[in-house]
Formats: sequence, structure tokens, C-alpha cells
Amino acid sequence: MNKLLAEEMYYLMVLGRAFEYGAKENYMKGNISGFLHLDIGQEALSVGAIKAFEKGDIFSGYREHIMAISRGLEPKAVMAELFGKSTGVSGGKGGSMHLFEPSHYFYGGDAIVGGQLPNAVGCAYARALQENDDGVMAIFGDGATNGGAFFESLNIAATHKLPLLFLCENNEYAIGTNIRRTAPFREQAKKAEPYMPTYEVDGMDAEAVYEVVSQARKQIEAGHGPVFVEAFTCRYEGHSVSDANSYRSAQEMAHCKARDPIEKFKKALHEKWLCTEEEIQNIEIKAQKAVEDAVKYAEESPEPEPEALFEHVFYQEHKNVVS
Amino acid sequence: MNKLLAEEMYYLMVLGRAFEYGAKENYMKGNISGFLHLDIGQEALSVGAIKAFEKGDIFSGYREHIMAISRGLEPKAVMAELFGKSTGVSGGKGGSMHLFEPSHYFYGGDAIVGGQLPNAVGCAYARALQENDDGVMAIFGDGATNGGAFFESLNIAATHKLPLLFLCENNEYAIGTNIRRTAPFREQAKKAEPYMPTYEVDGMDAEAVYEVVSQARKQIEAGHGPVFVEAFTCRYEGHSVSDANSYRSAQEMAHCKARDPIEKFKKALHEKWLCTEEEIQNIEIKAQKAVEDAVKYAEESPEPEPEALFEHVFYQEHKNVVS
Amino acid sequence: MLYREALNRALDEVMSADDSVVTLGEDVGLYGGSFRVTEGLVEKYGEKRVIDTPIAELSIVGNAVGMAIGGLRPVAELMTGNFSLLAFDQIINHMAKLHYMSNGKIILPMVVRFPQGVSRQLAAQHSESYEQMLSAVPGLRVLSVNDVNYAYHALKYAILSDDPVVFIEHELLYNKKGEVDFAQKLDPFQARIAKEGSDITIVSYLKMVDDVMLAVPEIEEALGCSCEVIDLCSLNPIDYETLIESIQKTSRLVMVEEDHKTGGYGAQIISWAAEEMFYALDAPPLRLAGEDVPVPYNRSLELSSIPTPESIAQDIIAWGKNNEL
Amino acid sequence: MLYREALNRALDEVMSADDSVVTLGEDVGLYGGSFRVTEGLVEKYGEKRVIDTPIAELSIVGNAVGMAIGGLRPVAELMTGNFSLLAFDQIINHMAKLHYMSNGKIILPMVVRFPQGVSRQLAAQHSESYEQMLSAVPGLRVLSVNDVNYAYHALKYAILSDDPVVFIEHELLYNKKGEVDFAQKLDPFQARIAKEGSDITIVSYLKMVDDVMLAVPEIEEALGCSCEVIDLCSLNPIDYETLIESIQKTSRLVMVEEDHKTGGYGAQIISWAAEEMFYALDAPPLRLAGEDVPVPYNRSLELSSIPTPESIAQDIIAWGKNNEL
Ligand SMILES: Cc1ncc(C[n+]2csc(CCOP(=O)(O)OP(=O)(O)O)c2C)c(N)n1
Ligand SMILES: Cc1ncc(C[n+]2csc(CCOP(=O)(O)OP(=O)(O)O)c2C)c(N)n1
Ligand SMILES: [Mg+2]
Ligand SMILES: [Mg+2]
Repeated sequence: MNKLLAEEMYYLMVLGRAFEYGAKENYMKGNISGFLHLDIGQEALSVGAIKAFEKGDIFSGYREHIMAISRGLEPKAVMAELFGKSTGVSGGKGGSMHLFEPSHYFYGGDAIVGGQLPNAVGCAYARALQENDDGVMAIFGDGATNGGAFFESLNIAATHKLPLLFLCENNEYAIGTNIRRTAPFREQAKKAEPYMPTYEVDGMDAEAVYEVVSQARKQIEAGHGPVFVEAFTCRYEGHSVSDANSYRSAQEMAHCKARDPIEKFKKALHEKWLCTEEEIQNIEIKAQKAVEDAVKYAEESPEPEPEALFEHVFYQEHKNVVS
Repeated sequence: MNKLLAEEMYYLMVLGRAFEYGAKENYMKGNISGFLHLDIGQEALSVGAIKAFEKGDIFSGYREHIMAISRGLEPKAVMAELFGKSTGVSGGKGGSMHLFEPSHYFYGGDAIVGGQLPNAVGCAYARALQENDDGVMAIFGDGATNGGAFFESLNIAATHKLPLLFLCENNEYAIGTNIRRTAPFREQAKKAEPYMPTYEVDGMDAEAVYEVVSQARKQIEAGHGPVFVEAFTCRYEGHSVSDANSYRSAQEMAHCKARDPIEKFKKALHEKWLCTEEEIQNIEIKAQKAVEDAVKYAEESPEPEPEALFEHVFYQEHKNVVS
Repeated sequence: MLYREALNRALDEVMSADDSVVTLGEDVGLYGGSFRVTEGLVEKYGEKRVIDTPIAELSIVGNAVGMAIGGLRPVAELMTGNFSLLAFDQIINHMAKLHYMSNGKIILPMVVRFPQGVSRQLAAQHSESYEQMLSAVPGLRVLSVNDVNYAYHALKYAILSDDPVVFIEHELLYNKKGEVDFAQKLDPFQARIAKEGSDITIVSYLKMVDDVMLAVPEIEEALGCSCEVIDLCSLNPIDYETLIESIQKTSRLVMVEEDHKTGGYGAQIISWAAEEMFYALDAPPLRLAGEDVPVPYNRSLELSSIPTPESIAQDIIAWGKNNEL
Repeated sequence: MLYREALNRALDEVMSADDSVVTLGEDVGLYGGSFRVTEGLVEKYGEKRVIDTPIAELSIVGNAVGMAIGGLRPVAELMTGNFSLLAFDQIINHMAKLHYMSNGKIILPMVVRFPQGVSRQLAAQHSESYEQMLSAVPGLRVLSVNDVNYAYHALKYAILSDDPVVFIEHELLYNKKGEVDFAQKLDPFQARIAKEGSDITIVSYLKMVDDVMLAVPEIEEALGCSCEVIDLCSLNPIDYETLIESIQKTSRLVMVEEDHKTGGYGAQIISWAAEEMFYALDAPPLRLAGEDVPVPYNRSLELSSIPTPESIAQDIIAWGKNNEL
């Protein structure tokens, strides 16, 4: 990592958090609806992992706004999607949980817990067959590691030695249920041990995440098969905006926030990358501005046309193709 | 194990093999149809495991004739089921793959690979809640260890420390595909290691199977949670009667049969239990007779009445029950 | 009492009367249930009978089947209809078939419940309806009630019944208010006449019954006629007697459902009527249903993908006028 | 050429022309496919393109979706329809919806194929039909052909199409003989007139078309009429034009399918006809389908659970006589 990248990552983390608060505010105003899962507290993980995985395909779940933006999707287009506008990345049809941008190799938003994993395995298979040098990263929560799709994916990826990086964001909760109550242990990497090398990392430390994911990426790209990375993290908000977060004590939340990833990284910017206070402030201002612009853009964007309802059910009109 | 039990196990193994050959013969004659999965070669495993698990609930798959008989189901009623007769254990509605006898705690026949595993987990949950001393045994093949249901079951059983014995019959094949081609290793117990104690045993050695399963049963009944036993075995026939078994070389088959479980156990009867040749022959004659009687019974039994088609779709007539 | 409170009450009563009743699902325990149907139960009955499960729908239903085999009466909750797809093997290959395949030896007193349907902008993976699939499976009873009183009685029946029941709810009904007559003896398989009338039989179920009821005044005014509204309550078995009686009276049939039209549940009702009530019908039957598109996130698109009180009124009025009503 | 050979030929041609086509499933490779549809392909195209998968149906379809995202054209085989239930989440929540939810950005040129239906005493967990469920899912094309020539052309189309296609086969059709016209240009979404006639329109698909054809001589003789037999070929979209034309000519409609009657696929056809062709029908439509019971193992019970040429003839003759035909 160099200073330029560190600054970019800081920018993305600050932007990400502001974006999420902006989304929350607009949910309260009624501009956004449905399920809105905020990534606040987990920015180091989303930003660090995506930046470490520069190229290659990314499959994630429904808590994917910051990942999408870190991958290069326009904050405007993401916010517009949350608003359900025609200018949204998915034309207003997908919403918060369904951000896709194949031109950026981002197949983000799956709202079926663990549903993206078999898809990521299949894509990794394709990359291996195509002798493509880039690998695939699948991102999922601790809750997903209890489902059949996860295990089938470990087994298949290991059998075919696929270039697939499994990244588990262990924030210890699936909605209101702690992972210790639905699995026999807290560390989900244990489940991957029979199949592939595993790494643990502090998910609140953007630099550490960046390093471990970079390392893992090199390993999968070298053709040695899949790798599993588990990052321990903590979400600050409820599961989604409509969840009151009443199942976690004030103490637990305080402990969480004491590890704040943005504060930590800011400190590194000062101490390690010798950024000035002014440089840092400029980044923060720029990030704030980007979110304001995104909200404005989303507000002013038009609704989809009524005809959009029937568009893109299929790619091709069936009558035209004959064998 | 004592001599009496050894003789009984020998009886069941010989009976089992003769039963399977009898079934095959009647399949060729057209008396049995559908899928017929023979357990020939795996008798030590089916008999040893069931006898070691005297009480408690048993859930198995579609290769379950010998297990059912070892559990105490009448060979006649099993054969009649294969013939589709009204006197069959499932009234002719289930066939070879669907033998059930709740009065013997046998919920045998599931034709969905791995489908019995979540059921076994649920039953083990019930037993724990009821503070019942007996545990549950789930029997499945190597092929089932690649499916999501298997993993979910390992995870849930371990989380709740359920009294569940996982018994994997590793005959290395799922129909025509060797397990080495669909999993990263041959030993499927590895998959269970993160969750529970695991044991390996020679599935061609009835005594060894009996000992290991007895041991595992005691462990689960003591309330320490689930245990995984993997038994390596070999089926002599094709996957089902309609499979030509062309994917295994003559050499592989010869190697297989050199470990014949019945021959091996017969030797132990002589050497360890000091059975006379006559005692052994009497057992064999009795077994042969039982199979002949079963076939005769099945042949002579009546077809189900046409009305049977509509019986047992539901347990109760809906109109009669009000809340 | 709210709809979800009626369900809660039914569960609570049965759990208190019978130790073998357990409920399991994601967040049903400590969290109180994502739609609060199981609220307060874990405090009363403990974590062993109100079981927080992992996110593993195949196991939730598969374990419930095993629990029922083991002598319990499990009530499994799936968080949303779409996730039930992960459990379809256990629902269809196991829960529905073990009784028959065992010639009646295996008895499965169990319930699988879940909410489904278009709520508010939950997008395509959280908005679908699967009653058409599940009602077509022999061996399953499928209940899906609109009314608060029925919610209480039907769920209680489902848990007490010795047959496997799929109990389908709707996310937008949980806060519906209504009275419960606890002493009533109610046959959950009998359809409910939500409104009597003489000229048009409108058949519906679950949330759409409310939308139909909202549309009725406008329809009656515009067509100068009276509508009978039938809430099916039980989707399998179907209470054909009630339908026959109504159609014989009105000679006109409309079916309203929220699911996509092609292959939706209502096709069975209309197809039955065409076969069995052909000569009783004075006009072609009308089927109103959702569009054949995945449900979009945007609110206007979402609303235009399903019947609404406005579209129901408009479509029935146009049909009535076309058919000289 | 046999039906399975026609499928094999279609796969072979497309794989030879386009390196991005792969096929995956249990035993499709070294074993040659449980119904020999993929026979010989692994020898030609290697294990990387003819992929033996673990017994993990959710992954078979889920991986195919990912392969399609990654630029391949996967053809996934599931061994039997009943096992497809394990993959319903990937088929319905992913394969069918990603294109729409991404506003057209994700394109999924993929096929899921499987055989289904009542074969010979395979019992309830190996004998069901799921076209009613899958044809009701917006975003999926569902092809299910009876004819050998169509088998070749429709599978080829399905693989070449850029939309996700579910291709449903029947275990008893694989050894059916027929001619293939390789040069033909065939629209796989157009229904096939299996036999022209003027008095009764009999609609069917997949294996039942053959049973209908066997029944027709007896029906025509007994009723002194002529039957038109329509093989739908495409279950979604439905070729309503062909149906309209036929019904306008005959004024009589019969639907024959193998699946359980309640909620079966044919309900959509009859319900559509009741809505759209009401005045064209001179008699109530007739729907023949399987009984509402899990499929039993015993051969006589099994046969009595589904329509047979004999029962089809008998039921249509009785209906014709009742309706003054
Ligand atoms: C198959 C499935 N079951 C249930 C849900 C409902 N659900 C949505 S998110 C969630 C919790 C997931 O937790 P985790 O995987 O740890 O991710 P996190 O939300 O913590 O990021 C649940 C149960 C779902 N979306 N999909
Ligand atoms: C879910 C499912 N997928 C596929 C099949 C078809 N099938 C039946 S048996 C079998 C092989 C199972 O192998 P294994 O588990 O090793 O058991 P074995 O036959 O060796 O005893 C397969 C693929 C099935 N019955 N169920
Ligand atoms: Mg989590
Ligand atoms: Mg095996």
C-alpha cells in the first residue's frame, strides 16, 4: 500500500459511511423503502477487501453499497437505485439489495443468504476454463456459513482447485441471532479447514484486511485453489434500518465502536503516511460532497417509465430466434 | 459380542446376501420393478451397525433391505414390499426404496440422497427434549456427503450436542462417479472433524463395525453430542440392478471381493467363537430357507385393492376436526 | 387483536396445553420473530421449545419432519416465502409423501408457516407467492386465511391436526385488526363468505380479499349489481360446495389473486368452474392477477405489477359492462 | 434416431461449434449420463467441459448461473425432476430473476434440463412432474417436447438462446424413435399439430401426446368425429394463436396431462380458454390428469394414478356422449 492508495481507501471509507447515513436519512424521509442494510462499522472490510481485489469478479450479498462504490460504481447511480429511480444502476428495479455492474465485474446484490456462493463458484469455474488470470471473490456473512450452499461451495471449489476467495464478514450476528447460538464455535473459518487454507484478520483494520486479501488473492491467482479469509467485524446499526438492534447491550455496542475502523485508519494516515490535517480534511469534504451530490442526483432523477415493468423479463424476443 | 450374537450376525449377513440375490432374481423375472439397490458386499456394515445400535431410531436411504431385516422387520414383509404387494411393509406403495416400520424405530427408506439427514437430526432433537436415553443413527453413502443437507446436519447436531450417530458407508462410488472426483479427498470423515469426534472402520469387518458403532453409540447416549463413523466398504453389484457396473475394472472388483465380509466373519466364527462346520451350515440353511419362504410369501400375496390408491394420502379426514 | 397476535395466541395456547408442541425458525426465539408472531414464547417455554435455527431452510423443514417422526408437533417458521424454495425438497419429497409411502405408518403432525407476497418494495427475491406450487402437492393441506378470527382458529387447527399443513401468511396482514371468537367451532376448510351478494361471485384469498372488499362499493355502484365475496381460507382442499352455491346464485365468476397470472393458483378455480359449472355461467369468467414479471423494487412499478383496489374495480366494471351486467 | 440421440446430437453440435458451451451434472461424464443423453461427449470435449458434479443440485444450477455470468453457456442436467426441488432457489430466485433485477445487465444463456414423470414403479420420490411450478415463473422459458425432431431443434435453440431455459424431458420418451430434419427452421415456441381434425381440440404435451394419439382412433370411431391433437412444445410462453385457431374450428377443448389434477399445468390452459374463448366453446372443456395422490410403487396402482390411452379414450368418449357429440 502506498500513500495514494491509503488516501483513496480513507476517502472510500468516509464516503461509504456518509453514504450509508445519507441513505438512512432518506429512508426516514420516505425516499427509500424496502430493506436497507447499512454497512456502518464494517467499512474497513468492504473497502480494504475490494481494493485488494482490484480485478476479478465480485459476488456479494445485500449489504453491498460500499463494496459497489469501492469497485467503481458511481455513488450517484447507487443512491438513485436506492431511490428506485430510472438512473439507478439497476434502473430502479433492484433497489438496495440488488446492485449489479457486469462492466465492473460486480454482481453484488443477492438477497438470498448464501445464494451468491454457488454463482461465485460457477464464475470461478468459468475463469479457470478460460485460463483467465483473475480470480473471483465471494463475500458473505457469518450467518451464511450455516447453509447448505456454503458447504457445497467449499467442497466444489476445493475439488476443482478453483481461483476463488471466500471472504466471511463475521459480525457475529445474523439479524438478531448470535453465531454462537447457531454454530458450535465462533470462528467460521474452522468449517473451511478441511478444504483450503484459511486466514483470520481484524476486519476493523483496513490495512490488515488489505494485506490479507492481497495475499489470498495472489494465492488463488497462482492456481493453488481456493482460500478462505475470515474477518471479524461489527455492524453499528440494526440488521436493517427497520431493526431496533435491541438484542445488543450498550456495553457490547461501546466495545464495538471503540474499534472504529475510520478512526483507526485516520490515525495511520497521520502516523504512517504522514498526511497533514488539511489533506485529511479535504478528503472528508470531498466525500461529504460526493454523497450530497448523489442524494441530489437521486432526488432529481426521473421515475422509471411505466413500460419498464415489462422490459428485461427476457433478453431476446422469442419469436425471432430459430435453431 | 458373544457367540450367540456372532451367530445371529452371521445369520443376518448370509440371509441378507441371499435376500438380495433373491430380489435380483425376481427383478429379472419381472416380479420386482423400479430401482433395486443391492447391498451385496456391504453386509458386514449393515448388520454390524444395526446390531450395535439395538435401540434408538434409524434413518437410512434406499439401499436398506438388510438394515431393515437386521432391525427385525420380517424378510417376508420386506420381500412382499419389493413385489409391490399389499402385505409389504409399506402396503406395496413404497417399494424397495421406502421401507418404514415406526414400531421398530426404523424410518428406512429415503430415495433423496441425503434427504434422511435433516430428518434424523430432528428426531435426535426430539429424543434429547424428551430426555430419552436412546439416540438416533443416520446412515448414508459417500455421495451424500457432498450435499448441503449433510453439512447443515453436522452443524446443527454439533450446535445442539444431539445424540446422533452419523454413519457414512463409503463405498467410494455414487452411481458411476468415484468420490475422489467430487470431493477433495477420499475420507469423508474429514468433513466432520470441525464438528465432532470421528472414527474410521473397515466396513468389511462385521466385528470391527460392531465394536466401533457400539462405542459411538455409548458416546452419543452419554450426551456428549454427535459422533461420526466412516466405514470403508465395497458394493459388489452395479448401483442398482439396471446399472452394468462398467466403470469399475475387473481388477478393482477382484480386490473388492478379496475382502469379502461373509468369508471373513465365517473365519472368525470358526476360530474365535469355535463354531462347528455343522453349526455354521445350519445357519446358512436357515437363512436360505427364510429367503425362499419370503419369495414364496411375496409371490402368493395379493395385490393392493384399487381403493388403496386413495388411502393414506392424509391421516385424518379434514371435515371432522374443528379447533 | 392484531392478526399476528391471533397467531401468537394460537401458538401460545397450544404450547401451553401440550408439551410436545415446539416452534423453530430463524430469530423466532430471543429476537421475538421477524414479524413478532412468536413474541414472548421463548420466555414462557424456553429455548428448547422455541428454537432459534441457523439460516438453513432445508433443515428447518427437514428437522421438523424428523421431530414429528420423533413424537413432537413442530411448527416451523420460514422468514419469507421466497426462502421456502430452499426447503421444497423437504416439503414436497418428505413432508407431503412419507405418510403415503409408508402406507400410513408415519404420521406427521407438523406445520410449516411463512409470510409471502408483495409487501413494500422488497424486490423480486422477497415478494413472491408460492401457494400455486404448494397447493398442487398431494399430501399437504394448505391454509391461507385473510381474517383475524380465522387466523387464530386455523393455526390452532393446523397445529392440532395430525396431517402436515402449510400455513401461508401475508406480510401486509400482520397488523390487521379484528375480533376473535375464541369459543367458536370453526371448520378451517370451509370458505368464508366475506360479503353476501347476488350477481357476481368474486373469489379470492389472503390479502387480496381486503383489496376486493375495498373495490366492491365502486363496482356495485357502477354496475348496479351486488357482489358476493368468497374468501377461500383453505387452498387445498378447496371448498367447492360454497363456490357451487354462490355461482348457481350469481352465474358470474371473478377470481382475484396477487400472484403472477400465468399458472397462478386461480387457474385451478377457473378451470374447475369451466369444467363443472359451465352451464351455470352467464358470462366468461374473469381472472385478475399479477403481471408475468418478477416484482420490481420501484414503488409505482411494484404497484402496477399486482391488482390494487383501483385496478380491481376498474377491471371488473369493464368486464361487467362488456358482458351486459 | 432415438429421442435421446437427438438430444445428444444437439448438444454435440453446439459444443463442437462453440467452446463456451459446457455441460454439467451427476454422472454426465465418464458414466455417459444416466439416460445416456450425454454419451460420448466427455471423450470429445474433455472433463473440463463435460463436468461430473457432486450430488448437490442447488450447486449444479447455482454454478451454471455463475458460469453464465462468467461467459459460458452451461447446460445443467438434473438426474430426475424430483431432485430439481433442491435447486428451486437457484432456478427461481436466481436464474429467473437476475436479468430483470439487473435491468437487463446480467444475461444468462443457460439451460437446465431434466427428465420427470411417471416411468415404471420408481415410487413417489422419483415420479413427479414440476412443469406447473416452473412454467409459472416469469423470466424462464419452459420447453418440453414430445417429438424427436423437436427434441433436436428445441434443445439446440435452448442452448443458443441468450435467455434461461428449463428443458423438461420424460423418462419414457428417451427411446422413442423418429426422423430429424436437420435443415429445418423450427420455432420452438410454436405448438405442433400432431394430428389435424375438426371436432375436438385435444391439447397435451410431453409423453401424454403419445398416449392421446393412441386413444384417438377409438375416440373418433366411438363418437364419429375427428380430433385435432396439439402438442404444446413450449409450456411458457404458450402458443395461444395455434390454440385459438383450433378451438375456433372445433368448439371443443380437452386438456390431457400426466401431473396431479389439482393445480396442474393444464389448469392454465383451461382457465385461459374459459376467459378468452368462452363463446367459442360448445361444451364444457374437459381436463384429464393424474389423481391427487403421491405416485405409488405398485404397478396397477401406479397406472391407475395417471391417464393411460385406455382411460383417455374412455373419458373423452363419455364426455363426448354427455355433450351430444
Ligand atoms: C435463505 C435466506 N434465509 C433467510 C433470509 C433472511 N435474512 C436476511 S439477512 C439475514 C441474516 C444474515 O446474516 P449474515 O449472513 O451474518 O449477514 P449480515 O447481515 O450479518 O451481514 C437473514 C436471516 C434470507 N435473506 N435468505
Ligand atoms: C438428491 C438426489 N440427487 C440424485 C439422486 C440420484 N442418485 C440416487 S443414488 C445416487 C448415488 C448415491 O451415492 P452414495 O450416497 O455414495 O450411496 P450408495 O449408492 O453408494 O450407497 C444418486 C446420484 C438422488 N436419489 N437424490
Ligand atoms: Mg452477520
Ligand atoms: Mg457410495
